[in-house]
Amino acid sequence: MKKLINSPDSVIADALRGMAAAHPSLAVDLENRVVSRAGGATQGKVGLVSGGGSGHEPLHGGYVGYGMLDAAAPGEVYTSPVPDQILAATKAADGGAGVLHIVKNYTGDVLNFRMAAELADDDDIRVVSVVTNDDAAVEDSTYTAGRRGVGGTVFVEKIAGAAAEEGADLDTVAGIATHVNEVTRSFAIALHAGTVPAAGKPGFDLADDEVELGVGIHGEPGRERGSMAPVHDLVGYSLDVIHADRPLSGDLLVMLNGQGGTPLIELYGAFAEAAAWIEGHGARVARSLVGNYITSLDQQGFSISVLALDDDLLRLWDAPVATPALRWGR
Amino acid sequence: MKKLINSPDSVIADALRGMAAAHPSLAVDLENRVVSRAGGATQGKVGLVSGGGSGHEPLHGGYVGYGMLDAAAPGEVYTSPVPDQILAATKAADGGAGVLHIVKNYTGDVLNFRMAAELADDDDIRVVSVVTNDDAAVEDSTYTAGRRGVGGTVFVEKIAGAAAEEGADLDTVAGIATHVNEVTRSFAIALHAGTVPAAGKPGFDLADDEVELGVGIHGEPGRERGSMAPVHDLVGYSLDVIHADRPLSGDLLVMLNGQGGTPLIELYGAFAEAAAWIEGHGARVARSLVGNYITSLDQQGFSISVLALDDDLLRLWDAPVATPALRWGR
Amino acid sequence: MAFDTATATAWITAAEAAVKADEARLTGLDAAIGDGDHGANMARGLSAALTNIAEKAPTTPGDVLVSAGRGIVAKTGGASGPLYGSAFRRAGKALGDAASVEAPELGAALEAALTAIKELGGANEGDKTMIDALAPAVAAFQAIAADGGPIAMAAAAAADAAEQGLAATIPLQARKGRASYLGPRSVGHEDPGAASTTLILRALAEVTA
Amino acid sequence: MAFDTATATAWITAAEAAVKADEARLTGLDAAIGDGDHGANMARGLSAALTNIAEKAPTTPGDVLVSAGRGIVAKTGGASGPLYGSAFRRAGKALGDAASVEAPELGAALEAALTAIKELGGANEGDKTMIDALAPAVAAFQAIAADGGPIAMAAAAAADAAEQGLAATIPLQARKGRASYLGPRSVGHEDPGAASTTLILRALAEVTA
Ligand SMILES: Nc1ncnc2c1ncn2[C@@H]1O[C@H](COP(=O)(O)OP(=O)(O)O)[C@@H](O)[C@H]1O
Ligand SMILES: Nc1ncnc2c1ncn2[C@@H]1O[C@H](COP(=O)(O)OP(=O)(O)O)[C@@H](O)[C@H]1O
Ligand SMILES: [Mg+2]
Ligand SMILES: [Mg+2]
Ligand SMILES: [Mg+2]
Ligand SMILES: [Mg+2]
Repeated sequence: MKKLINSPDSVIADALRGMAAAHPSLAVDLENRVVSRAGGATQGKVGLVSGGGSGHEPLHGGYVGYGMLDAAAPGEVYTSPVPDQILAATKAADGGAGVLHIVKNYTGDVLNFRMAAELADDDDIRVVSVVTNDDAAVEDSTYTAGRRGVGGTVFVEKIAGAAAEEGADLDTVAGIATHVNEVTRSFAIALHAGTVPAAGKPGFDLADDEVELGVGIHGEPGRERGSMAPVHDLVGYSLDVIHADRPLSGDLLVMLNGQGGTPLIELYGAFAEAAAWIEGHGARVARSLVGNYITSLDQQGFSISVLALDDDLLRLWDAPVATPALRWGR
Repeated sequence: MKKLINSPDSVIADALRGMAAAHPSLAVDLENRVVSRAGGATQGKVGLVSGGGSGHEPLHGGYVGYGMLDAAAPGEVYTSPVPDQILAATKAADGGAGVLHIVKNYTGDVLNFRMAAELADDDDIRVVSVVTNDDAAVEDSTYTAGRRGVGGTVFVEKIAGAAAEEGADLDTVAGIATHVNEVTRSFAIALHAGTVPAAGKPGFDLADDEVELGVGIHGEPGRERGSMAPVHDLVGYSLDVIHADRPLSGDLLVMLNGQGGTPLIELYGAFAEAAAWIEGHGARVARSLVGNYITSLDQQGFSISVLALDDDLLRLWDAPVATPALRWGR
Repeated sequence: MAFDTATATAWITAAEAAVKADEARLTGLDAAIGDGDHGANMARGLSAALTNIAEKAPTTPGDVLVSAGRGIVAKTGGASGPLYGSAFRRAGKALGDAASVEAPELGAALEAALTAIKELGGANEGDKTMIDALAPAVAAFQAIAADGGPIAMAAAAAADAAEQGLAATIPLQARKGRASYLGPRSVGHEDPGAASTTLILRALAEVTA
Repeated sequence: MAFDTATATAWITAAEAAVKADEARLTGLDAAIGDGDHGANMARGLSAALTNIAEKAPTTPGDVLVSAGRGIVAKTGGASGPLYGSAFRRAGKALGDAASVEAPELGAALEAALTAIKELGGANEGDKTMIDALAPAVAAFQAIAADGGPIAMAAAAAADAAEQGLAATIPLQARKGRASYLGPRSVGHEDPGAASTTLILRALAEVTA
């Protein structure tokens, strides 16, 4: 393993120092490991907090700023943050109108955020949690941990963030976040596993003719191993799974996301296939993102997230946003 | 080799289809391989054209838009575009006030752009060319091909683009572009070579304890092979080279750029080291970019580009820009 | 031998050492069906437990376990942080402020830990989690304690039962935690949390032997 | 044998075949000290030359070479596109509209090609470029032509000289093109452009033999 790091132990601390130096628009609390807006919480606005394991950059710290998150709590690589840390983020985001926790559905994230919400309650901060679980690769069932929260989390953060900026109250913002999660589906394929610094080797090994179908964002194996194929087929397979789970029609927001180690030129090639598939099925790409938005360190592969737009969602998506990783309109 | 492609031959065509589908703000001429602004050339404004081999995405197509380029001509992977193609881009960018060619200093790019400029002259389009050569890794000499144009090209495109948008005439825009190139230096280190789709294997092999020092952006070996070291040392080495070539002082624009395969969390860690080095040498990071801005496919490593700011350059850097890869202020 | 402040502290100390010694194995198990951080998580968590015990200087075995649990929750993250943290805290609370307890009380404390994990995580026996090691261990411990057996014997039986429970996770398909995302592909591997639970109970057996 | 339209066309056809057959080798040489695309560039360029010849259906050897050059410039890119493209175009122009030429005229055309490359790229002998194969080849060709030797003999000598020139690039440090960025590390390798020039001249020797 060769990594651009000082030591596996210092990766998060070093990255946070870097974020602090790079983005004057952010306040980075190195002690508590909280990234928040430099100006502090916006009084009277619902605060948005997200967090989870590190290694998914720009998620979540890169989405802190006007129109999106108020604070983020990055844990160790692929490990959810701890309750005290999430509490600190919640306090940094609290402008008196309550705080929304956006939590990806993993046992660790859910439990630590739940504990943090209880601590916040002790401090009289009203917290509502929305758990994202947009991964169509995982079979859903009440007997299991359910589906994972993956790429759709970016949509939730952007759209709920816009609603909060417009002045919606906590329950309304939470309702919108829940709705966004419900109308979003994602699917991912990996070509080569990423390497966790502390582990020192890739999370799984694949032969040159193999891919992992239906992976999450933590370098874990997928729901099955498949054969390497042209990008046309890999994208088609992904959209077939999504479409079977929630038929695609009308105007769509489509994210063709890289897992961190795939070059942008290939992501554009994959997006071309996605757009063609979608047009071919009578739906329409109304808005899109192509690039690295929710990654798995240096993993090679892609994910597709698709959201069914309506007028409200479109307006909130188009609303101004100014974060390190997503910015338009100001 | 596993790549998210249909075939090595279709990589550029597929990526251009993807860009067209993803960015309504762009007009993509699939036939001539030209990416330009959807609205066409701005009448009365100096047009900016750049281009070069593909594989460096988002450079150059991702920098087409308000405040930056008017058109880009992407060649085959790592191969400069051909004269007819550059001519087509030049025509797409021509708003009647002449066109600036921003050319990275490689024999192929220089020759093909020179031929295109001659063709444009036949069509009565006035072209001025600025050749970027900011790579401090290469010894400069009039007896050789000279230094390479690397990361500083992004600065040139942004700042000259802002000047053109302000209404500066062709000679003024060219003068600013030349000045930006002169006050910029870059240096890059690679940990693992990228893979050109047609070649099918990495451009060079490195052991786990080796790095290439002073690489360019085409997957070529560097000026020497060095030992793997903590990111603190690798960044320090790079800035030492840059500082020895052109002493760093005052307000700086600093780009900590990834080569395509290095995770963002590591780039932030590297930027922390760069910022500390710079502060330690009495200079100041006034503006920065951290991320993948000029890449080498999936190569792992980083480059640092540093520009000495003055009030004019700062104003032009801060001016609004709206391209797929660089956007603020609108 | 009774379970007092020194023994409780020795338990956490031994558990930390055992987890650190086997960190790579735990991580390997988690890499196969999870995200490859269980070794690091447990090492960080039990270090934090020791640090918190050193800081708080608890004077009862119950307080030792509460301090351990708080330290674990505060520093571990992941699924194992809240689960093990609550388990130790609730076990400590069950011991009350006794200066020293015997097998039946320690058995009840272990049962409280199991209940805490079940409540928080919503998992049950057979879901391929740490519960599959802990539940049979608690039963074995309590059976011996009910017969008037000493802590040493009960703890040894608990560790053995945990080990069998760990082995029994291999053919299971995970229904909770990260491994559940793998569906049928989670079959054929030991559950990492069951493995760390086994280490922790073996440490208890060793310090009480 | 004189150099006429058919021979000129056969030359480009044979050159294209030779480059395609050796594409991987050319790419390998370029990967070592450049960017690993010379094989693909030359294959694409000479294919374009053939396509353009087929389209233009030139009726003189000069026009064949001009068509080849235009095709190369239009489709190759890189350093080799303009350099080889100009070389063939200028060679073709040097032949004028003769229906067939002999060794002295063909020698002069090859010299025009060399001059074109030198003017455009600013390189000279010893800079470790295609010039290091072409310059001695032109000299060898012209020496035999000046003695009244036939094209076949002159072309064979040119190919041999190019081969020696190619070998002589190994110890050189590159001063032009991409390899120059490597500084001293460019020593110890054949120059890819010199290698493709050698292939092209060997093809000339074969079709005129
Ligand atoms: N809902 C649950 N109930 C009980 N134990 C669980 C639950 N979810 C996960 N676990 C346990 O946690 C272990 C994984 O812990 P760890 O790897 O540290 O956390 P994470 O899964 O967040 O990376 C699993 O092997 C399993 O034993
Ligand atoms: N200035 C120059 N003059 C003559 N030949 C050159 C010059 N620069 C490069 N070359 C030749 O071009 C070859 C490289 O061609 P190619 O790989 O196709 O282009 P690129 O370097 O743009 O990738 C070199 O091996 C060298 O022989
Ligand atoms: Mg984890
Ligand atoms: Mg090239
Ligand atoms: Mg884990
Ligand atoms: Mg080359």
